[in-house]
Amino acid sequence: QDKVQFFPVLSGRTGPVAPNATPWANGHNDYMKLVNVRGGINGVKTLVEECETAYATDRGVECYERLKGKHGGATVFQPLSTGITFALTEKIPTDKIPMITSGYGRSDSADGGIFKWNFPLIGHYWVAGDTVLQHIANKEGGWDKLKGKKIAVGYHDSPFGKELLPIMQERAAMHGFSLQLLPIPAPGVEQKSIWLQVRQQRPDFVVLQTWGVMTPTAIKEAVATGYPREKMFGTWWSGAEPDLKDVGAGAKGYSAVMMQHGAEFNSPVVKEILEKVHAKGQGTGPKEEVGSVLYMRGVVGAMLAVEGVRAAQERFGKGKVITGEQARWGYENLNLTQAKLDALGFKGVMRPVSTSCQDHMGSAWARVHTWDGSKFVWASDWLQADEQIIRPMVKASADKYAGEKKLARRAAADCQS
Amino acid sequence: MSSKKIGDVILDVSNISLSFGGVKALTNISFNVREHEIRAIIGPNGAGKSSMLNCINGVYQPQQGAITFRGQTFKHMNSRQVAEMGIARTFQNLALFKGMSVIDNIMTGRNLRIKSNLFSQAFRNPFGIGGAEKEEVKHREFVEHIIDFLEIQAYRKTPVGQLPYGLQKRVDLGRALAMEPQVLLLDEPMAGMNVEEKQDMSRFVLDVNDEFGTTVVLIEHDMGVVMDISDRVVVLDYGKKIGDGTPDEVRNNEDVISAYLGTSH
Amino acid sequence: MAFFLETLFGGLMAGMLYSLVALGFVLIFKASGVFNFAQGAMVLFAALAMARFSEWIPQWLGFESLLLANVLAFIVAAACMFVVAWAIERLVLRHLVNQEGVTLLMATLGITYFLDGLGQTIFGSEIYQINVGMPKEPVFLLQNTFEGGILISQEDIIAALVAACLVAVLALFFQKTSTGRALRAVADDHQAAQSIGIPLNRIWVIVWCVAGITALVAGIIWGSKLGVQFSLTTVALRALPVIILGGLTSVPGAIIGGLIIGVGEKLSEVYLGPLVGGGIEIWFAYMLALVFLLFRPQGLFGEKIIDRV
Amino acid sequence: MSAPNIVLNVNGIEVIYNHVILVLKGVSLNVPEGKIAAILGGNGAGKTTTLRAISNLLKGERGEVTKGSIELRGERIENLTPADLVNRGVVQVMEGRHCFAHLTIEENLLTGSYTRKDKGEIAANLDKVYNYFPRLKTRRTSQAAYTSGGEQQMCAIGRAIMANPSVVLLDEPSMGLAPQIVEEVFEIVKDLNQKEKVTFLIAEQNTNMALRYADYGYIMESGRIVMDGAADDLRNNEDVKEFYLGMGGGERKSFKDVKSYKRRKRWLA
Amino acid sequence: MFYRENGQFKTSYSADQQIFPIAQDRWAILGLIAIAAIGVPLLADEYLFRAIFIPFLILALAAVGVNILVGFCGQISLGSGAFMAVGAYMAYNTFVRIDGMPLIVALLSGGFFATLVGIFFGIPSLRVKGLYLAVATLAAQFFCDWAFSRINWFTNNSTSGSVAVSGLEVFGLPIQTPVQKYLFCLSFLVVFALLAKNLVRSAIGREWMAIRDMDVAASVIGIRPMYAKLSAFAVSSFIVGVAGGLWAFVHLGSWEPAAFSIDRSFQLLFMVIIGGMGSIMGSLFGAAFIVVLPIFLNQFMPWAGSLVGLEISTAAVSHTEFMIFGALIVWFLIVEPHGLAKLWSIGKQKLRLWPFPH
Ligand SMILES: Nc1ncnc2c1ncn2[C@@H]1O[C@H](COP(=O)(O)OP(=O)(O)OP(=O)(O)O)[C@@H](O)[C@H]1O
Ligand SMILES: Nc1ncnc2c1ncn2[C@@H]1O[C@H](COP(=O)(O)OP(=O)(O)OP(=O)(O)O)[C@@H](O)[C@H]1O
Ligand SMILES: [Mg+2]
Ligand SMILES: [Mg+2]
Repeated sequence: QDKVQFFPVLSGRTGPVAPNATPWANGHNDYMKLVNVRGGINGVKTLVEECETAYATDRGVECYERLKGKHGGATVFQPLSTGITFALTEKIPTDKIPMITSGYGRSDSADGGIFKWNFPLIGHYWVAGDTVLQHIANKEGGWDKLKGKKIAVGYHDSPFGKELLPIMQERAAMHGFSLQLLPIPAPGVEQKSIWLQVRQQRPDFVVLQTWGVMTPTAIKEAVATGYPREKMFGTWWSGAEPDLKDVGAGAKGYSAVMMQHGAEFNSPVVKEILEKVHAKGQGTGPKEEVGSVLYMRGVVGAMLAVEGVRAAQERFGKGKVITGEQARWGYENLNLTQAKLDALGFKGVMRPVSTSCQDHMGSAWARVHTWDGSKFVWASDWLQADEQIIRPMVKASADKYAGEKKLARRAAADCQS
Repeated sequence: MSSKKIGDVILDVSNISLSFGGVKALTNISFNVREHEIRAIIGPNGAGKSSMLNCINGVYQPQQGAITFRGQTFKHMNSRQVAEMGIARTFQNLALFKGMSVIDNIMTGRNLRIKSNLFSQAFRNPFGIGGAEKEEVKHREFVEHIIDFLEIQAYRKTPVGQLPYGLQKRVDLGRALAMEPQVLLLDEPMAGMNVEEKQDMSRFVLDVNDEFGTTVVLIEHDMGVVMDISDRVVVLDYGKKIGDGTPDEVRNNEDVISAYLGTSH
Repeated sequence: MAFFLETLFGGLMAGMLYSLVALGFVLIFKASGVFNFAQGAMVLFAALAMARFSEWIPQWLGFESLLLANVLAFIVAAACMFVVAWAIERLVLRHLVNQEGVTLLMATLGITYFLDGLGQTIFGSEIYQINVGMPKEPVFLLQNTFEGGILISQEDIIAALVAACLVAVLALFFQKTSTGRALRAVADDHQAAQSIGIPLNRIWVIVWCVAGITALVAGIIWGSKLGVQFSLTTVALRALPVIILGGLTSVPGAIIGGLIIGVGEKLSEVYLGPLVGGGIEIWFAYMLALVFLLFRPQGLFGEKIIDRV
Repeated sequence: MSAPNIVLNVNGIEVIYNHVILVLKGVSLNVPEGKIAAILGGNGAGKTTTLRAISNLLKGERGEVTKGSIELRGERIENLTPADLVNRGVVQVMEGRHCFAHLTIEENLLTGSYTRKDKGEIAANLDKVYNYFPRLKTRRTSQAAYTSGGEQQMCAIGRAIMANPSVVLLDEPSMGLAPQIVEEVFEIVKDLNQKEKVTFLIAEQNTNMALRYADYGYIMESGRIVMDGAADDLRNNEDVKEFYLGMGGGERKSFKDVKSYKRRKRWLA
Repeated sequence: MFYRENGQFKTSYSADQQIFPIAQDRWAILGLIAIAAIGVPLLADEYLFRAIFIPFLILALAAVGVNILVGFCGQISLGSGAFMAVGAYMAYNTFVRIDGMPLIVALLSGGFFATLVGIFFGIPSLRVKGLYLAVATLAAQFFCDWAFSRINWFTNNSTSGSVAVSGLEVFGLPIQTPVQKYLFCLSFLVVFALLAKNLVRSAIGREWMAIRDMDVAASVIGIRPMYAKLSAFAVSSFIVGVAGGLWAFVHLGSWEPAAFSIDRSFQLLFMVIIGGMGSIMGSLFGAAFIVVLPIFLNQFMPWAGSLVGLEISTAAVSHTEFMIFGALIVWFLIVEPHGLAKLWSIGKQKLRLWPFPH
């Protein structure tokens, strides 16, 4: 009997976000297969089992309950839904299972002092918001050029969308630009009135925090109302191939900030997956999708999940199956240097990640890419979210949460466990 | 027989007119009903008989005229007031509560008399706390009397929708009786029955009238029944009153014969 | 002023698109007394079929012409809708003759699930494209009168025209043919209709077919606007206030209702929305319909609800 | 008298509603071509159920024929749809009117001719119905739901005539009709029967009328046929007289004087 | 043979009016409650509790509420999700804004506010009927969806619009473990189902049913449509509101308006129709069907697939689950349009006749 490390997958292959959530799950699973081809995590094989949530919170909770005890216990959950993240945040401390929410979930959970089990590794919404504004400022020639400008924010009317707003408001106050908030009710197939408002107010820029069909619809409506795509910027959930493919040339000029990686068709890890997994007929999804933006996000998610386990093995025993509780330590003590990342095949895809007891994010880099009518091209250099601004926001929000829940900050001793 | 005392006018209908769009269902109808009598309304189909009951009942609001009940005059009343004053009725096209059992249907007739509120009903219990249970039992007893009286014991718990037509008519009557009305309006209670059943039904009507002194207003097409059991008859035709009097008077009224009875009677 | 006109126009166009979906509801309700919640699923199914076949057929047959692909795909998709209608009659409605409205409503919800599952199984759940050559770029009217002109989407205008034609044809069908009369009879009383020899089965296949074609047209227009994906089913929810406002049984009501709702929700969102934080259009549409209903419980053009004792 | 053709032959049918309620317990009857047969019996005897079984309208009531056979001119018809039956000339007038509430009286009548094509014939037929029921003509443009009970009954009968049937199943045609209309209805029945050779099977409570016009009668009680015979014979049967004609001892009893006790029916012994 | 009321003579109307007049039924139901309260906690595992039993109990409670409105009073409502939401958010506000607020009081106050909102949105029912009303109640659904995500007061100014509660306890006992939660919900369900049953078999219940079956006739015998309809809305939304509070507090712990979306309204309506309109028992059947079936299908299919050596992808499972679920709904309706409760009573009736039918 092989030793296996169980990675549950809460997938969203049906329902309103299926086009976007499917590549993520495919990437995640393909990378897990690749890890096994490479010999597992120090010999421990990875095992995935999916449970379909259709992006619905209650189904997500059921899936969590279903999977958490299976195959020797779940290592880590990645719910790929902010709603589910909120619900699971209440449950994981009792179950002692960590949760990775790369690029989504609760921004304040970057504060490991309060959120012991949450890991928004390598980015959360505030990083996305901050970097997209940086990019706009850079293009305009500095933050001072934004003064008096108007930025419209079209956002998914749910915790997912709203989580972006604090950073926008913070920056708006700092730099003297104004915000026009445009909540878009899910699933967002009818946005005419939103875009009429855009047309009326003529904001200088539009930032989209949308997900699923909401994104292409927004871009199409922009086309229909003649809003220039060059002035539209998405966050990293609103700028992948499924969002733009269907709009095609109409979306030319639309940009989105990327959580480090973008579409990485030429990266070593993608080549390795194609060669060692897909070529063997083991691929999860279609070949063409390998390397696309959301696929890569799945790959990166899986890599982080695996590397945490590897780190935990360093402490709890190499080649052993790690419990969720032990894995948590691994995620809290990640130290992925550039060399390590390059060795894993992420050269040019990612920058170093290093977490700590206080910092559960570990890296805040981003880049911006632009749609040229048929594919994405990089449009910016590496950007880093301004820790000076974000860290206090995270702390304040986490403290508020702790206050409501009557939680105490973790003691220094707890960080050693 | 005939020992019963007919009292004063209890219900007086004066100059009622009712029309629907262009259709004049009733024009200037007046008649009265005396306490304790059986008053029949007859007339060809579409004459406006049912509409007349609907006006008395507050289901329709006549455009003109007034209705006096026990000395109080109303331009029009709402159904609730009518029910509270003690006027009950049955319907031509069955209007039972199809999904409910016979007992429940008849129990609804008692609803006006039930005093316990929503909370005591919610917390009703066999231990007699709150009084809802006791009240329920009290009314249930009354209803059982009606059921016995109408001889439908065997169907107590059957959903009325499954009963044959004739029995449904009885339940309809039972529901009206449960209100202990002073005036009972019956809209073709014997339609769709054979002679035997009509005899039963006539007996019920007569018994109610005799024993409880209930005043009855009856619409019926069976002339045998009407002539036998009613004290006075109003005849309507095309919304107009064409005759009013004792059965014998009506039977010999030329207008009535040509409009309704035909020569064979 | 220009903006007001633009919003008004946008509302009218959006309303026309709602009407197209509403029409499917009305048809089936009018003709069989079934409140067909599956209309949304039928729109999705039809659109998926259209999108996929227009992609597959050229591959199978090896030709390039977009026009030919679309025509063939339309035919095949229409055939699919016919099969769906036939199956629904055979497997569902036939066994539910003379049942209450809620039961039938529930059955259509069952059908919704089935179609959603089936459609995605056969055709996949990604975003697909329908390209029938609708112009995407806007045009600007009255540019000399207003600065910037009034923006109008050409796509919407075409959609509105199609909707209008469809309605005209259907209205004629209901009013002028004896089949139309039979359809209305079935809606009133299944059993009585059967007793005088109206073949329920055939009638139902016919209406569901017509509703299926309407769904296909709606699916093509919405699909070419939005892309074809699961969320398309939710346009049905936008069409519901339209039908109760217009009246469940009225074909022209679906249009007028659509226009009122379209204009109402856009104006409210644009002018009232910002005051209260936005996102009010959906409930505003429902509230608007509700207010109308308080004055006319059967909707603006619906048949009077009859209850008599 | 030569034995006439049997159009309808019902053979020992059992009907169960809702899988549990057994209503007909082996009913057999037959209706000869060109005659009028009547089913008589009290409330709940199963008359309506028998007619529904013949016209195949049981399904909608969640009932089914579990035993026996029904034949129309020798052809088994249990599995035909009601529409097929109408095409073969069998039309039922349902108990309790069932007019199409939202359609006008005239539209109601016209739907009756759904199975027919010839416009001229239909128009002629419509005239015929209006002739039979002048009252309908005056109300032709009102929605059926807003007409009086009797008017609806006329409409239902007229609607059936519009299908130009050869066999009509009439369920309680006299219910709710004024006496002279009842008479007229039965005259119409006789008229159609004699002039157009339409066969009738009538379920009726109004025994008196029914036996006056019918050729043959079946008496039903609790789901069984308890007696049958030529109409004249039945009319002279003592029990029938007492229970169905209300004429105990030869004299019509006044409804006022009926006794509260009842004699046992002989056939229930 | 054994399931008979033979020999059980009722000597009083009170005895005849019991909820379960047949002795065997009474014992069966007591046994069932005993198993639910004692047996299940001993046997079931955590997954069953969290993923099946607790949601089942809460949704069954909500379905009881919806059934009062839809099944008993005949007012089809698609706004039940909204009333659940009101219950949840108002219970939350009472709970977090007032210090030391006991949990049960908070939940009941959620129910109370749901009642107010229910009555408000019930007012159109005085004019509007049937399907028109059904669609009109969606106004409540969408309005509440909007209000709870747009108006910050309801979420105690949480930036994300998502709220959470923790540290639940009743009379000093914590409601933490699955078993505790389960028993907590179970007692709510038993109590409310009993109260609801009492209502529907009393005068007010008859008023509701009368209005449902024939409103003109009802008003002629003196039932006020306004009182009957609004009281049905009130009672129904109270129960639904309490269920909403439980769903949020006990089942989810943290929630956003999407937890009470229109899908929830539909789901509740499903339960009522599939279970049996106008039957309290039916609500429980319906809830069991709707909660358990999809989960069962979802797990059964991969297992069945693996038996025949087929690996079924998650998406395919999910789509097939939709199809089977839809087909089963239709199939049940065809077999018995009046729902599982009716099927159950026919079963009992057959059992009563057994072994001598007819
Ligand atoms: N849909 C049904 N479901 C259950 N039982 C039914 C149904 N329809 C009729 N029955 C039962 O079948 C029996 C016969 O009913 P049927 O209507 O055939 O009688 P009938 O002779 O026509 O009576 P009536 O003269 O009152 O019309 C009755 O006892 C009735 O309760
Ligand atoms: N709500 C209504 N709307 C329109 N017309 C109506 C309405 N109610 C009754 N009528 C018309 O008024 C006239 C009288 O009807 P009504 O029902 O009172 O007759 P009736 O005397 O009871 O006849 P029957 O003996 O056939 O029951 C009829 O022509 C009917 O069509
Ligand atoms: Mg009448
Ligand atoms: Mg009958």
